[in-house]
Amino acid sequence: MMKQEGEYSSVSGEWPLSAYKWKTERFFDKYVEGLKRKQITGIRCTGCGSIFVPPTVICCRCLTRLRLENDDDWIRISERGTVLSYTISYMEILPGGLKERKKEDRIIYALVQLDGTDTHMLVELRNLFEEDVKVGMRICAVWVDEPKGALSDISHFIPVK
Amino acid sequence: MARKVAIVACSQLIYEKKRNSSREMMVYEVINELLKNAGISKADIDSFISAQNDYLEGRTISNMRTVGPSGAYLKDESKVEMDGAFAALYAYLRILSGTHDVVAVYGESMASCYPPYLPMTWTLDPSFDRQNGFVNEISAAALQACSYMYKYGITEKQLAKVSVKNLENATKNPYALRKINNIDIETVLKSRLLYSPIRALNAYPLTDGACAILMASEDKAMEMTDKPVWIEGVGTCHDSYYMENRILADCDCLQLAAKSAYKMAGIKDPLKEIDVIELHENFSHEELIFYESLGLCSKGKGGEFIDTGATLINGILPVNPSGGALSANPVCATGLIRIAEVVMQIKHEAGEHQITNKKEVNIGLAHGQNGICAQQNIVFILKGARKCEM
Amino acid sequence: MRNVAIVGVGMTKHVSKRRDVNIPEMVYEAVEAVFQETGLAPKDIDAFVTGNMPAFEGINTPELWGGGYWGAYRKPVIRITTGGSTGASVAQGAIYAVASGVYDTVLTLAFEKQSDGDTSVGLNSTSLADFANLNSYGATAVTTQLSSAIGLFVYQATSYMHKSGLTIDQIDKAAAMLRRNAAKNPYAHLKQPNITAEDIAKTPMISYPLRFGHTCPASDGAVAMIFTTKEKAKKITRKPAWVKGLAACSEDGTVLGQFGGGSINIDPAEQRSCKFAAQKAYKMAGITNPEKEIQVAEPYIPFGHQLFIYFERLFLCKEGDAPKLFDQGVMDLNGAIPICPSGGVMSNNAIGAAAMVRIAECALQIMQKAGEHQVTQDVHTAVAHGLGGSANLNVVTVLGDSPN
Amino acid sequence: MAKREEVKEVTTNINPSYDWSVGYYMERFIKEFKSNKIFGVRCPACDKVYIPPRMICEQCFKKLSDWVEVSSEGSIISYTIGHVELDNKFGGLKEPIEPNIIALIHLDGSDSHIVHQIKETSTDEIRISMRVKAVWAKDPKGYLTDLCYFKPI
Repeated sequence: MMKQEGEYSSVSGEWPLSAYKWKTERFFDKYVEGLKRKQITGIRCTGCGSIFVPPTVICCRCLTRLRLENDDDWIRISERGTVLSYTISYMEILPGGLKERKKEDRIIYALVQLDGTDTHMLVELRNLFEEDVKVGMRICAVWVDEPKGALSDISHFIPVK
Repeated sequence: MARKVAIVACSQLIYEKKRNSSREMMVYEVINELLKNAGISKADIDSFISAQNDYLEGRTISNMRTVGPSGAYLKDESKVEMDGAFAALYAYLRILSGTHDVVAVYGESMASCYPPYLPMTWTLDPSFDRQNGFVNEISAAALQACSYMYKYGITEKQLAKVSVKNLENATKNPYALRKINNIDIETVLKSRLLYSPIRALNAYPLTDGACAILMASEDKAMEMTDKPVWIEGVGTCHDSYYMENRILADCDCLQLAAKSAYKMAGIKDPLKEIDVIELHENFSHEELIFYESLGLCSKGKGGEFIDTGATLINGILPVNPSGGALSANPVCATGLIRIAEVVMQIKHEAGEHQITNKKEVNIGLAHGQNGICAQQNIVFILKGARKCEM
Repeated sequence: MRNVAIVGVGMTKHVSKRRDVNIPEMVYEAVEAVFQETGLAPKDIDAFVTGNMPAFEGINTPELWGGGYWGAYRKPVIRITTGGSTGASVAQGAIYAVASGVYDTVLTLAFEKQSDGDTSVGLNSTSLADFANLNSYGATAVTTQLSSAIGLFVYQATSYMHKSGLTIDQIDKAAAMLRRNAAKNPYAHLKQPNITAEDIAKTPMISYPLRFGHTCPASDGAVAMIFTTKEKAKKITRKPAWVKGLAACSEDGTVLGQFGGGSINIDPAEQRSCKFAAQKAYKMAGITNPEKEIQVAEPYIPFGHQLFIYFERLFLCKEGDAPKLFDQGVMDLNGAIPICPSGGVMSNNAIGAAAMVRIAECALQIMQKAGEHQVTQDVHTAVAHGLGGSANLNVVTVLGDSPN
Repeated sequence: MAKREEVKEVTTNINPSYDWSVGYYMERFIKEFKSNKIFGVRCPACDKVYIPPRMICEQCFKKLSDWVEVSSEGSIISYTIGHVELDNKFGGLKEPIEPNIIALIHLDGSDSHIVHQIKETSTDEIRISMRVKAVWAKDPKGYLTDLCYFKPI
């Protein structure tokens, strides 16, 4: 329907993305099974030896399909890692625009490379002052009390004392 | 042109209604198949061009996540958001420039992922046709079919013949999706009526699939294969959005595209000189119109032309021996499949659907299209054995 | 590669909302401008290469609707799209089209009418499929943080600051410089002639270390360029700009991989694909010492910190030296290597067009047609850059004042 | 080949929305519907009158500004009977309540063909070159929907 907006008219419509059914390989299945046991697991590429955490299904470095079904390719990963980069979220990014957070509600997000892996993952960092977060700092995972086999089983990361 | 460009390998996956993998894995598989067929590794490829459409993928920047699976990691990569045959054109331009020697092209889409037929309605003027809701790719094709049939006295039976021919050919194509054994005109005329005169078997099937081809400069091609297929000519044309500026019953836009491709390849009498044609016909009437636009017969004679049996797999000029888009139509891959199929015919590697009644299949035509009622067309002339003289 | 000349540039004035025209009508203005500039008409054009960001405006392949408005009726049209780098990828498509010998004169255009859509949701739609998978496995806050461009590029900023010692103050200064440059550019959107680093420093922090003043606007605008052969260029303009080198390079997406899986591109600031592309383009252009041989650069900078990153990744100085050189005024309009004299993407961001505008601006500098924002020194060689995807698609084009 | 359960289908509930400027030409065209009038623009070079009106004559590459009222009567160039219709939410084809007739219509006084629906006729009667006329909403508001459908004269 045409509507008037100031001097000019416009018509509206939408992109029904909710009608799309994307398909993906279930590379998180074994990973979240591990999380339920409070274990971080990664998958090793048989082509180049890269270790992926979070897992994935194709290694783009050497163009190898990772063997999700092969238990031997899944390996236990340390809960500790190094901060590669971080941000402190001062504002919430909402579909309508930006909303400022209260100081106590600010969140520190970090890209962490877990020891022995070739990838990074995005995590939340707690238990430190904003000014103390540094690239290169050592951090470790904190689990939820009752893991249920979901990505949220790792609650957040904290600095290693 | 300073250089010559050949197609050295191609790959297809079995077309499916609902493929059991992610599209990334589908890309990975079709590229792996290509590397295997060409006997090379991804290190040998300079550049990757994909044919993808973000509205079919449900993702903006749809190539962002296929860089890795396609082998384009740390390579020169780009995306043509059109039918795959246009991506092949881009690869061809890159090689001719002398800046790239070996280029892989792939096209893909999954109809089981996107809401069928809707993405094409989003190409329409949002303030008129899209709001009105009367135009979609099938209703527009029906208006074209009706106009064509009325103007030239084409019958529904002649439309059905296209489906029968192509779907019969498809039964011998291991990749084809829609295969109907013992199909006859009655089967087509009894299939579900969608928008008159278009019935289910006059229209393409919704398909998941991907296709890839490997193109190379002359020296590289000669290293890689003893059966290069040369690109002799290419022509493309974009027509008006508005129906009155196109004469629906005559696809002038394809005629112009073919004219420039013929000129480049030195083809004077396509009917005599071309050995095989693979058309991107989304609907069966399109194939008849395309016969005329390509100059295989005069205007209005598409119906008579199919009646002669000339375009059957054992006819004088087989069209769509693979089964064409009526047998499988993964949008964005379809034009590439046409190229791949012509290449297979010229290399005598088509297997059960190989044309056998000719001494040799040496010159082929592959066609791709984009948009409602074939608004954009592209024609490739491919040639085997002897090197092209230019 | 045969010589390819840029003989004309046409641009619309970029603004936040062009509600008075629809998409084909807006793009026509850029096409009309380039035809006026060159004295050419559609009959002189052999092919069109076009593109914009899909999904931002909700129009699938807008060429199908708009092609005729732009002179493409019954001509070859190729549509290329690669995200933020679209404009640069489109222009390179046109360069290859001429270089190939298949087409002599090619009109290339890129555009975005962001006011027709919701840009934040548009950007979001690059990754909704990935988020959908993560959410189906119970991921929570992390995915929502990522659903914006700043949510991605901020990790580039922190990582680079750590490596080079870049400070927020310097990002403030860079942002102010770009906005001041834009004030001299008649086509720019955000013009703030008197803005200072202190003004930028007063803008609120969105996501540390990036403030509101470090971010780009959303613009409506279009750009068109005409590329042609050496022979034809002579008849059109006295001083064309020449394509000296071009390359693109793609790698794995940063921060998130396919369907939320791991990515091996672990440092968003490293930009290996940019370095690869730049090396290849320089080699083609016969440039051995870019620091000395390039007089102006237009990197793709939607966020202030990227001025420093891409100055280095385009080899305009040694890694880690950019902040120091910035303080010395090297990147100013009258410096040794002015960066984004146009004001850059920070001041002018019609996404699909933005990366082509970088090439167009380099061409204007070489042709000495930039007007008020023409740099002080003579420009013999210029480099333009485009960035797309999840900071993983890089496109580099080198232009010069003489043919190869 | 992966087993079926190794692939997962995932979805979102976010639907980006758009608000397209219609531009001067379409705006006037649609607003004139309020007085049940159909306006086109004439090309100064080839003299063709286009509806819907547009800024450019593609063939002459001329800017258009000469407004002309065209008739709301015309004839059918081509038609189709829709035994299916498009599902605008989920895509794919669904059964319509009754078959609907969609036609390519040439309005008198114009050189254009527009696609619209035909009502108040039967699927047996419809034919090419049939004369039709516009049926307007009872209470036209200057919307596209004011032009309800065409019916045989």
